[in-house]
Amino acid sequence: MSHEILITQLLYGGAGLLFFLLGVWSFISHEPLWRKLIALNIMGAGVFHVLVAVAYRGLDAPPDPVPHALVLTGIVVAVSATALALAFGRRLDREDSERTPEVQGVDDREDGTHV
Amino acid sequence: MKASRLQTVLIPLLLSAIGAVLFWAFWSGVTGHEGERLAALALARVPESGASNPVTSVLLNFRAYDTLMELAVLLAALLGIWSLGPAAAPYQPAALLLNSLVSWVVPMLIIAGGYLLWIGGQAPGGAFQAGALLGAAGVTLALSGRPNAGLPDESWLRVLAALGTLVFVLIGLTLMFLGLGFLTYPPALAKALILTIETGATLSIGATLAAAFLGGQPRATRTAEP
Amino acid sequence: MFDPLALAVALPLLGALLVTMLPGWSRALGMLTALATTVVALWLTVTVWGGASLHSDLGGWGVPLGIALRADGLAAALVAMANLVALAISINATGYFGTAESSRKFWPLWLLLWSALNGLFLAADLFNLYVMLELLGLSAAALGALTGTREAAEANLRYLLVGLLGSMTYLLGVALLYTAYGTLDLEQVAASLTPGPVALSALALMVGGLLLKAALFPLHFWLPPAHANAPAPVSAALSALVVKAAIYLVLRLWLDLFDGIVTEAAGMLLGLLGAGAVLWGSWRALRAERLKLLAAYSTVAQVGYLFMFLPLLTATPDGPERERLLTALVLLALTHGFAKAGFFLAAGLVQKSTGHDRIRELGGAAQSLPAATFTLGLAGVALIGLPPSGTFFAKWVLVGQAIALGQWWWALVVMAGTLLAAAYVFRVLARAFNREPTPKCFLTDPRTEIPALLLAALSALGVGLAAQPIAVLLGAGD
Amino acid sequence: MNLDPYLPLAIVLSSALPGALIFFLGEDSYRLRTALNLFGALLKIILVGWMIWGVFHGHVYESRLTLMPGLELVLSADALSVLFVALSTVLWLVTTIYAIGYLEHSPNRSRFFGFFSLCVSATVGIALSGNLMTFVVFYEILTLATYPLVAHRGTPDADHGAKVYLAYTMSGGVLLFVGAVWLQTLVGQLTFTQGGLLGAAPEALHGQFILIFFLLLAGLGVKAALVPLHGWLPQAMVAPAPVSALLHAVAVVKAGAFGIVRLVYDVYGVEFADDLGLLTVLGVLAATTIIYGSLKALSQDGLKKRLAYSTVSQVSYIALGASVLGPIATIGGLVHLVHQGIMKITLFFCAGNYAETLGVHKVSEMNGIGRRMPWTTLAFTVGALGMIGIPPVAGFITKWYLGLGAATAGAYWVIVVLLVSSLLNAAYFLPILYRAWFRPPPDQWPEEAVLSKRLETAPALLWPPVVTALLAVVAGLLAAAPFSPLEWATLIAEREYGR
Amino acid sequence: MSGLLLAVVLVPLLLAPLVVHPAWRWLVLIAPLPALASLALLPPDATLELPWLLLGTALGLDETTWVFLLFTTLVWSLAAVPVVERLGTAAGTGRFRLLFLLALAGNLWLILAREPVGFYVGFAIMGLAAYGLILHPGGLMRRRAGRVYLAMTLIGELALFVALLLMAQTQGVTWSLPATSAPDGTVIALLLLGLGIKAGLMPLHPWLPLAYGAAPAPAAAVLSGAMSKVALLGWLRLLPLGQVALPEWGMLFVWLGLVSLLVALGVGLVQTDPRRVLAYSSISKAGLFVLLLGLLLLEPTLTPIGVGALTLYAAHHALVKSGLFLGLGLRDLDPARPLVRAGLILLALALAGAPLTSGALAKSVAKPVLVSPGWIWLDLALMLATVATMLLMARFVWLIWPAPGVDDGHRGALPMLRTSNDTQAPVGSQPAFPIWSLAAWILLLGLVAGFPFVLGEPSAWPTNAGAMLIAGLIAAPLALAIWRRAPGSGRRVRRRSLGDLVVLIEPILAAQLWTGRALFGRWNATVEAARAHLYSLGERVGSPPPDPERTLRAWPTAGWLWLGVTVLLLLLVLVAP
Repeated sequence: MSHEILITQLLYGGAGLLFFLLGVWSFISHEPLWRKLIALNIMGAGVFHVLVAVAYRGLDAPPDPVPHALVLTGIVVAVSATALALAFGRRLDREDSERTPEVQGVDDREDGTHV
Repeated sequence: MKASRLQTVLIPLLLSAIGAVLFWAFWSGVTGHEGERLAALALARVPESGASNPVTSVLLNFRAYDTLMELAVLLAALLGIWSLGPAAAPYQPAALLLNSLVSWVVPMLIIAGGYLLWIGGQAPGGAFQAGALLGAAGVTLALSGRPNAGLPDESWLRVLAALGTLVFVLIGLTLMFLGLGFLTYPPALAKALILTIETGATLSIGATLAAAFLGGQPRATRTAEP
Repeated sequence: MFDPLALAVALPLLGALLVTMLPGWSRALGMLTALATTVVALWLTVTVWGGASLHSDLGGWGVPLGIALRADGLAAALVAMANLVALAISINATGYFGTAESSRKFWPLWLLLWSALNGLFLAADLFNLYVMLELLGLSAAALGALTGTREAAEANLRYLLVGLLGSMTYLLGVALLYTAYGTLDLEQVAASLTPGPVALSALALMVGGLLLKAALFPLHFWLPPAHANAPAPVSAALSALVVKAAIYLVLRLWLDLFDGIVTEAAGMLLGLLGAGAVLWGSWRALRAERLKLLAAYSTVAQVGYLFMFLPLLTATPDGPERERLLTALVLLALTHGFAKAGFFLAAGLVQKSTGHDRIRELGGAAQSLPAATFTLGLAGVALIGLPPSGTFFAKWVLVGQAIALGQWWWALVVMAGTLLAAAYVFRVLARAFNREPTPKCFLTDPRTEIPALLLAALSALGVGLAAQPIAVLLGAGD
Repeated sequence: MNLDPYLPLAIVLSSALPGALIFFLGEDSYRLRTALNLFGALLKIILVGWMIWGVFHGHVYESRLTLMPGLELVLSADALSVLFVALSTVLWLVTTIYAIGYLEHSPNRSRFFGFFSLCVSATVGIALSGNLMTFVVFYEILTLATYPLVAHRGTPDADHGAKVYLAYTMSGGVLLFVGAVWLQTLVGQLTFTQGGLLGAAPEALHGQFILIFFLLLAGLGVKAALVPLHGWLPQAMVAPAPVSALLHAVAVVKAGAFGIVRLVYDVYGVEFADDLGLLTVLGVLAATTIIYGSLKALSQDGLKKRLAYSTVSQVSYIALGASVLGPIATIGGLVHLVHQGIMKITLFFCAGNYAETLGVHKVSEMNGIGRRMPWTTLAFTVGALGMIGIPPVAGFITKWYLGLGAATAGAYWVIVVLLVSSLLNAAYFLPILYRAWFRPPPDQWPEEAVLSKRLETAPALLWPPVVTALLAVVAGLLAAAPFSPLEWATLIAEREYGR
Repeated sequence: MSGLLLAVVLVPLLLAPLVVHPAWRWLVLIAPLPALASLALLPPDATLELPWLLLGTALGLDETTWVFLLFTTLVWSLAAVPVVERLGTAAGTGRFRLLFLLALAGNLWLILAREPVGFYVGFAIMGLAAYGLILHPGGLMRRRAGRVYLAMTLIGELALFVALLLMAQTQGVTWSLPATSAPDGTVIALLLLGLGIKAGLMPLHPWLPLAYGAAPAPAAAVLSGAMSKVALLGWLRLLPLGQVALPEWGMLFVWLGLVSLLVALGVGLVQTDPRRVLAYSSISKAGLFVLLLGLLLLEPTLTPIGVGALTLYAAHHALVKSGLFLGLGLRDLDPARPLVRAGLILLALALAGAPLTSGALAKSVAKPVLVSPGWIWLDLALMLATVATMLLMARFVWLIWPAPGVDDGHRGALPMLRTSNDTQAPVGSQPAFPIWSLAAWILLLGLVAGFPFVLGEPSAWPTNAGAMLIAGLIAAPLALAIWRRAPGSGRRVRRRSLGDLVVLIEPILAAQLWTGRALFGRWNATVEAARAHLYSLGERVGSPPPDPERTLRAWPTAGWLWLGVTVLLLLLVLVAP
């Protein structure tokens, strides 16, 4: 394992971990639903960065395909989860709009109540 | 509800502790490991997998089960969205400029998708990227005012959405009944099987993404929603 | 020629797809798939019970590269329970989701959840477990929202978010393990795992994530609203199976993967959280206003009991005692699965026939639905841990081992838990003794009551007395 | 294919299965339900008779189900268990007949008889249990089966009484559970062996043994209604008469007393328990219960309440017998297990008759009841005299043996206790008899119901108390006969002390 | 043949339920017949072993039991005649006959019993059944007498029970009577207490005058004649007469006997009701028996003569006392009948021990034992007692002799069979004079009269002549004075007569009961209050507080809780061993 591969993997993977931590911090401390979903996706991106970083085998050698496949699957799963969560958010919005029609909430919190 | 002062201090503190341990672990994980992880093994066996692109061979052959389940997750998400209520109101019909742009872009996307699907076997591409493009086409159609984003009505849409996974499972089961074992492609047929699975997957992924964008139960008829 | 492991996952998936495509036939196809899958699952359990554990490499590529499915004793027992409960829920669902509209929404998601469950119990690959967890989380959240009320949507959204947070953390743990050990298969990782920062942080992340999904005490906040507002068969599945799957994963990691790394102090932490869960869950169940909320909090308590086994398991060296403890743990898990499913189905019937499930005004219904009340009673017996239910013998072994190891405080928690459980179960059952006119016949709605009654009877009588074959199953498994 | 291993199991199931079936019967399938009930009772008596014959000839019956290595459910028949099984089986048949008559037009009978049979199979299970774990298993099933019986009427105070009953018995059950598990971890499998099995344990464990004894005693004491834990018994008097008859004469209360006997003789061993000084504690507890129960009974106007407190004091005779070292006192304790059952069930049947036929619930309303219902009151008199210990009736035999045992063991304070309690018994029973026989009847009874043309009340209500009263006199008169309870108790005591 | 012994006990028991029906009441007469038959047919030492009955019962005869059985059966059968004839078909008489036969069975079982359990069983059945006899027609005064009788009998029974227990301690569960080993102090004390109550010894006597005063004539006859002699039989059986000398116990017995003998006579003299006079004479006779027993304990060699004397004396006293009570019963029906009055006088004389009567014979037989210690003061006391008894009998005759013209004022209070104040007694016309009971009574008179001549040799006849003379000298002038000044003044009835110790005890008992109830009541109240509070606590807890989980559900709190758990997990796995 040449020194150069090690450095890139460490650098890139470290960034991924940082993303993950930022994502968790944002997920926990921010109320609105869409901010939580973005935080989730950041966390996902972080983990996928780690995986891709680990897959790096130097500039010439082809990268390790297994983590790549994992990342692909992870992305699709993350997308479908986000889609479902957004649908839930929209449903709560529609529920509220029926009850309080005049206020068109833009950034409503995850449990649908308004800021 | 404003997080109390304690939490604003406590959460970062805890996270930094976890972060430190993670970095230390990652550092020791990466440095400590001398051998090639699964790369060598996977790359060595790509030729027998029926696809030259290693990622596709991993995705659709070595870890085909994962991909099957992933398609199921996509389907579950779609069904979940449908069960939450009717679709959103369609956008107001596009003006001339947008219409013409759409009439150019959508076919382009579809051709590009087809190309990606085909090239998947040799180079980076494959079902998911192609599906994404088809999905993008659907989204642009929806944005340009078409109520159900170029998708068929509900009964056919359900078939389309489930098609990819169905093809995958049926192939798996037939292989098992033939005695080879679930999802074990005979080397000769591997390439053809992968291709059929990929095409099925592309179609259903595209349809699913587009339907997901509509965000609800597809309208049975093409009534124009106010 | 027939690989039961693969079939157990593929059949429900196939069923789900067919039901999605032909919504008109959803109920018939659904029931057909349910029966077929249960037969396959029981066949799988019997083969494991007979010989050693089953193993099958999907795609024929061998373990590190391909994905393997494995069924040892523990997995086989849980698969058997899961599938029996799922069958009963399916029968009940044909009655509950009567309208074409609701059954069209229910069956595909339900069969997807079922295949995710089987996949999770049989998985032997870490990443595959992640995918199964996601499929399980998504379909459970979607099913939970089928009641259509605002509270249901809100609760299930929170459940979905909690699930995503948990599985994302779990995935990071898997990534770290892959970084360090380059393989994703459970057994290979376990073999090559050495105490160090990687193992430590992977343990913390994976188990931390799963604790969220398993709703252990401080992290149980999402469970009661989600389970109480879901439709009856779904809440039965949620409480009996979905939570059980997360706990099974924690166990699998704790006992197999991180066996060398785990310390007694860590076990003690989880045990204490479990004790907290028992006391807090039972106390809230006692104070709950509604029947299904009571059942949800009782699930929180029972999860606590399962986690109280961990400190004892870590502290007991390998040998007959550990074997007995494991059997007791499985016994408790199985009994709770059956009992809680039966309880929820009965509670659903009570809610459907009276329009509400406020315990205070339950009087009339409890008297006029003898079968439902009888089911609640039998399930209550299993929840409290009165003999001959499996819970009783499980608690006997738990307290015995606690005293043998000198950790006597677990006995106190078990005592308090049993008394509180008795209080909240009999609070409900007392409603059945009032001066309403006597019902003419025992069964009022067979399609709901017979599966519920069988489940509750199995939990109160069957599992406990069948401890011996379960011990053999577990013994044969590993 | 010898049937030995299945006999005890068959006996337990012979009432459980009909019970389970009865649950599902509709309310109006009266004939089928009675048939099932009686079939269960008769089958059980035949099986028990067969077993008694076998045990008498030294035959060993044992059904064993191993749940886990080191965790077994064992049903075995030794002399002591057969005594209790015989008692509960016979009295169950009588009580079933009585209950059928008593609950003639009341609601929820399927539910009642279902739980009624479960309750008896639990009692028989307790009697036949071969080790401490099986005992705890059936002990708690008994709690479960009896709760619905106490709450049967559905009135608010029935609900309250049932709640109190449940609170007491559940906490007792939990204490027993923890004590049994603790003991099992110290000593391993706890099969009941003649003469106890803790004697051989190392010295260091004795401290723990004493603690465990108190835990187990607390658990058993709830059902045996020892003083501080007896609160539930008078409250549970809200239950219909057959329930309070079966519960407070045979099933629940005896289970506790039987448990204490098993604990002292077959778990600790009486010499070992004496060395630890546990017997004196038990003796003091029993004595206080006897005196306290009788004192409380004095001031109760409700007939069933008075009988309840009298049960509280009477059951402690068994504990007293167990607490005095020496075979004769043991015989006294054991034989009282049977006698108290027969006499008390008679009293409760009569109380039930008075309530059902004349609506008389209070002692003050019982003037001249002897004239209106001579046979029932005659049975009541026999029961009452037996309770006081007047000779021809069985109670005297117990007092004679208890006193003699205490005298031979030199525990003279026990004799004083017996004396005081006999006087107190007389003080609260004789006024009732005086009122019944020597006072003129009121001109109009509270709720007089004509239940049968020829007899004073319905036949199913009348014959059970008369039969049990006869049994009490016969048990007293033929005490020395070969198959009498006294002979059987002597057999047990010899085996306990004989080795 | 020895089966007849069982029949003696069994027949009355079996007949008891039948005689309840008025038509079958004549069966009462048949009940004593098996006893008479066994006396005639069975050899004096016949025994019967029944191992299966009770705790292995053994029935048998010996010399003393033979005599006891004889006079008991005579008394019971003669008392049975008026029960059948006079009591007739009044309400409650069925119950009287039932209890009458039960008491008879108990008495016979007791006499025949050869082991303690049988003895105690007979004692208990007889004691309880007699309660019903005393209570017969009902009424406030009888109820009070019954209550006192029952309380004291129960105490007596329990004392006997404990005594037998302590004796059994040394000799195994059951042993044959008479007792072989010498019982220790406590046993003798308990026996004295238990049987003393039955006999009516002085400090334990309060129930006796009340009971004899209240009971109907046949019941009183049986109580005084047969049942009280049981105590003597018990003492003879259980005390170690003749085996060992117990000087200090002997002296205690002697003194108790003496006190009871003299004081009872004194109190008897001031009584105004003839039945109470007889009651006190019975108490004094009990004192005499105890005195004799004391002497036997002092001087064991005298036992054979002593036992013989005691048995004879008991027989004499039984017959005479029951005759007197029956006579009183007859007299109440028809005061003027001369034959009844003559008979009563004869019996009174016999009781007083006038020469040529059975009393004299009994006294002469007992003379050697009485003289044995040779104490002067004892002889003096005995002489005084004899004189006092004579006076008592004179008082009795005086009371039953109706003063001319004055209606017998106190009849109303007497427990007459047809008393008006009792609601359920039928107020029918005066029943025909019961011929049959008169005949039986006369038979009894003949027995008593013939008694001395049949048994005793002529030398015994003139005993007590001197004492008789003195008594006559004192009584004659006194009687004349009273008679002339205020005829009938001596006969007023005072309800609370002097001798009643019960008068003192009852208020104390009532006070005790009252304080006990008050104390107990307050304690009960506190317990109830505590329990109510406990359950209300339960209800209050029931109401749900605001949902504590709201805060838990907010994400920040849940978040840091989760992070906290993960960090703790990290630390514990990292740091801990």
